[in-house]
Amino acid sequence: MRVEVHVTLKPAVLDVQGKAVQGALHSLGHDAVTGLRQGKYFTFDLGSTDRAGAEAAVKDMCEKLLSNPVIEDFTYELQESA
Amino acid sequence: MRVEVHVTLKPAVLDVQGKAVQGALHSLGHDAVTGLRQGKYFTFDLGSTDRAGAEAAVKDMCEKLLSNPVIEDFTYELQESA
Amino acid sequence: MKAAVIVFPGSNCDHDAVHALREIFSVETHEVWHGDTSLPSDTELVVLPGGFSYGDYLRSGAIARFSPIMDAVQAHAKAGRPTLGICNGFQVLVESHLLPGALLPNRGLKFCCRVIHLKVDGKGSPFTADIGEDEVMTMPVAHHEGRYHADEDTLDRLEGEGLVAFRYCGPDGSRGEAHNPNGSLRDIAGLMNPGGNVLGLMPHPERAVETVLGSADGRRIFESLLAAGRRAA
Amino acid sequence: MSTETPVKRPGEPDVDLGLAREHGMSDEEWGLALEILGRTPSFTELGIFSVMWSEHCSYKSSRTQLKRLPTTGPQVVHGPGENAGVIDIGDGHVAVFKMESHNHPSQVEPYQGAATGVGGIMRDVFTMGARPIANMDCLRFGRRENPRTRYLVEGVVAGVGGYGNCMGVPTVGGETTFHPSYDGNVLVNAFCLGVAPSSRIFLGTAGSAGNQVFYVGSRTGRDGIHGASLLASAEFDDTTESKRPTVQVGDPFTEKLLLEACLELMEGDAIEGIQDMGAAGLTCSSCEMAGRSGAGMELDLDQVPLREEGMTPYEIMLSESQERMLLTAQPGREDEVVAVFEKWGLPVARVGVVTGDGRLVVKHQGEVVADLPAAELADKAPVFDRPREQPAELESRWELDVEALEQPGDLGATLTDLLASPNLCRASWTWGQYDWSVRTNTLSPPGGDASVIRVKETGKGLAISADCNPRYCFLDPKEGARQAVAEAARNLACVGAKGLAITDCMNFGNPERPDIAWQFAEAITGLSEACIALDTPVVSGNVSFYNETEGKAIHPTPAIVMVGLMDDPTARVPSGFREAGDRVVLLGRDQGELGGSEYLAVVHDRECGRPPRVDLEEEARLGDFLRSQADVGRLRSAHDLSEGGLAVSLAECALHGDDGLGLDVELTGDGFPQRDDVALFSETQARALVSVKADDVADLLVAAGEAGVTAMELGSVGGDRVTIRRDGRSLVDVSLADLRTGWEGSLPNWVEGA
Ligand SMILES: Nc1ncnc2c1ncn2[C@@H]1O[C@H](COP(=O)(O)OP(=O)(O)O)[C@@H](O)[C@H]1O
Ligand SMILES: [Mg+2]
Repeated sequence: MRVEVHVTLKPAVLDVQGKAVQGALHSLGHDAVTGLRQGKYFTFDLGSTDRAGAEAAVKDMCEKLLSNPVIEDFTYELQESA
Repeated sequence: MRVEVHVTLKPAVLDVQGKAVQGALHSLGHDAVTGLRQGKYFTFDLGSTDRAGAEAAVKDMCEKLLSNPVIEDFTYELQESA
Repeated sequence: MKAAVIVFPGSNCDHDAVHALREIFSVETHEVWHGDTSLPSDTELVVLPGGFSYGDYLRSGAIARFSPIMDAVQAHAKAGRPTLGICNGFQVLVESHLLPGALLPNRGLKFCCRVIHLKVDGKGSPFTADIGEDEVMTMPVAHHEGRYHADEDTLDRLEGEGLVAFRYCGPDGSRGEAHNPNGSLRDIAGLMNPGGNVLGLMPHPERAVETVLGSADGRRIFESLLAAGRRAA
Repeated sequence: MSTETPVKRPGEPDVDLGLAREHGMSDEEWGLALEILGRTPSFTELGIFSVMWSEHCSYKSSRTQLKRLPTTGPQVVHGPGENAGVIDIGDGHVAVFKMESHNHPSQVEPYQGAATGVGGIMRDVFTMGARPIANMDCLRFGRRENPRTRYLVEGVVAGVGGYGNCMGVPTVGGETTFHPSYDGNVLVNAFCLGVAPSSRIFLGTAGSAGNQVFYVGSRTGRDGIHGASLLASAEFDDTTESKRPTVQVGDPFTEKLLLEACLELMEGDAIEGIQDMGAAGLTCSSCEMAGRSGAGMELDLDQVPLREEGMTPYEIMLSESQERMLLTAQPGREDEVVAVFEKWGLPVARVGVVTGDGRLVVKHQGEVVADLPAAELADKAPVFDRPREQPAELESRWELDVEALEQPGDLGATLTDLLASPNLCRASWTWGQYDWSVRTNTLSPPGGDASVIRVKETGKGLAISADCNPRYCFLDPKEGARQAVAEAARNLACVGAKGLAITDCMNFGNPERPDIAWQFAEAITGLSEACIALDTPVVSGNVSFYNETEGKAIHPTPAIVMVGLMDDPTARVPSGFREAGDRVVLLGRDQGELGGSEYLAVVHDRECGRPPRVDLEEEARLGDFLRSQADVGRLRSAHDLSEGGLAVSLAECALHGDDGLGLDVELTGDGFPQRDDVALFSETQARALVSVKADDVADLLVAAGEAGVTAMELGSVGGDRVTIRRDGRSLVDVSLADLRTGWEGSLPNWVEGA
């Protein structure tokens, strides 16, 4: 099972990095960029092929470690490995 | 236009952070996790609706700022805003 | 000698570089705002100081590279004039492609502030000409992204051309993982360009210019440069 | 005076007693609010009342006690009441400093909680026109065995470093301690010290009518609405989770710009008054600025730079977004203000005007949403003299039968264990993540008795030390508070400095409980006594109540930082031994006090007895003597005795630095307690170890005699072992390397071990 996790700051939480990156893009002439947010992206393999079990495991990882539930949200996707 | 960019370390570059996260997942009991890599994830809006123009702009942003070609690869996706 | 210390938003060792140059070495030193587009006329040395330009957000040095003053810095460097990047300044040099490779988060994934030892290496440069091969220098490092990375071919080429300017070592000059604070490949602490006029290093020589601060070894780099300037004049 | 009744906005709830209670207001407070207004408050007004009268902002439970602290002296320029305390350090300069807690936010989100705590305290200092030159952090965590502790330690330390490092302000010292009473409630107390020319101190006053009010710094978002103020005003329970969305995120980069922009603008005279927006944000800063000057203020919230859409006036007034300031400028100076902040790329907006009617009037979309008397809001908060009672079990805690304790067979092993214990081990894992050398003023890296910072502007030095032993304070809050001040003064004396003043951070449980109120009052008494005796008035401070988890309070923790002056900071005395052959001399006399000691806790797992008694006169004598000997250049090293007593202190002198130097000493005669363990580990105060050249011993002993300080030559420096004998018998004989392994490895191995 191939797993992709996206962790993003909750919408109301100030994204200091995103703010700086957007500012830099503007000064490079890309003024049209708005609402930029920066998040984290994890990819990994999970041996198991039992989808339900894998999903429960990934959810647990996201809640406990990959995201900080106080300020972040997460989404994940599972794919059978090729 | 809604844009999503993924920036990941090139496979040859040691991902210390990814390694540490994977180690932590193992110690939480998720031993089946392998090959974990951590990357960056950006989302933003681009006013323009001209797809070719938008794509050129995003490519420029990725090459110049969002990624460092010495160590990182990037991918992007554009979506018409709803 | 006339020096310019570039002040980026978030630079925080600019004061220290200015203090060292002005007070310790009596060098006429100008603070140059990142938004300016030219250096003071006859600037001989440009210093890109340490700190957290643009908060070190995204990647250290990545945003500062696009500051308006950087065109002038590039021109200065490419004209063969001394350009010194310390810590964040090294990161800016690397992001600007004035030096090859990249600086990644430390091996320990933590900010690391400690006193380290280093030795010169390489083919010699105005910054290192007067420093003996066996001299072990002591000075602080203070950074989160100091792990030098380049692919193997580049590393071989850098070593082959003698462009590794400084390496981490132990108090006795020996090399080993314990002496390398950040996991830098091949213990690289500092790097120069083929002309030897552009130097980037992670340790802070400007914080080691008075014995009362624990070490005055950083003076060796500045003194070497000043002597080279006098020789050239 | 004409006042307007705000209209109810669409979507706002009805304001009544029930809603006031939900805002944490008591029935009396609600009554008082009605009386002050002569009508029912609007929703925004209710929000303003509730935060202004929260414990955090109003100090309603502590004010009467705090008044008892000594706060004046010739050295004091501004005592408590301003953003930070200000003392004269000569040569036309002042030191500006304060300590503040960020406990609850750090418990909820350790990185951001600690980071924003550090950010907040630095703003307090540069608001006054001072450039921050040093930070300290006093950290207290629960037991290492607690599964959450490691996460908290990593997050808090990274957060402290993350913010201070980015600001380019060195973090030069602090405390890292562990105790079960902090298991559900960490303490993060952040200290900042700044320096300014005496002629250029800025106060948080609005000035006179007609002045323009500016908002500068980060945009306002929905961060921390009811965050610091309410979090810090109620204890933790299972609903803590639901308070989570209020976490503020720090942006040290923006604060660095704010620092530089403020200092640049302060070089001119455009600014009339300035106040940072900390807890309770715009509300607190505007009320206080208007209140202090006796003027009023009118704010137009439509001008406030916002980060999010659709924010209500209630949210804008209560937001605790970080890195913001409110300042006033004389009319006609607007352009100067705007130019400087624009240069630094910061939002700047004129958001109002100072009025003469004493009212805080807040407008939004053309309507008045709040119209309140500013001074009353700031000062008329209800004040409680909470009922106090000595805890019934206190005297039983004092019981300690030393004779019944089993003495360890191998005292060398005991010393090794103690040095590797959580509260005595080396904290270099912590400060290794802090940039302690930036600004090139740190004359001694962290790890010594006191940190010495050079002041480039004057050539003099400032020495600072943070201290508090919560175990002593639990067993006797008054004596514990006296001890904190005494130890800080002693630490300063060891480097050769004289304390000038202190700042405090009073961390306690729920003050509505009589035993906690008693602890608080006792601690205030202890601080007062010690500060008077040692001539170190309290110039700033902070109170953090409700540090409880499920009804269990933390140990009383009156943390203090003392700031002292050194004429020649380059002559500072190090705490570690310097050279083999130097002689070791013990100053002070052991009274055989094991109560509340680290030895008792670590080796015998007991927390009982009377804590060591503090003789303030003796402390003063010892301090004077240490300084006199430092002044004549006789001291090669000096280190005080504190937790762990003589043996631990000896070992620390030997281990200090990366190489270290062993020692060989002998305890002889009847100057030591009978039992060997007591002689080694008693924590009697007013003691220090110095090393001097062999030739200087005689002079030192004579001088000590003249000064009325007990002094005894113990042995010599050298070798690679720590050897302590007693009347010919060997008590301890351990290799430095073995001691170092535990002392240095303890913290990192625990944090980073799997
Ligand atoms: N969190 C911390 N940050 C910086 N320095 C620290 C921290 N914790 C401890 N230290 C440093 O470690 C040394 C020992 O601390 P401590 O045992 O509390 O000292 P003392 O007993 O002399 O008051 C001091 O120099 C102190 O400043
Ligand atoms: Mg001490």
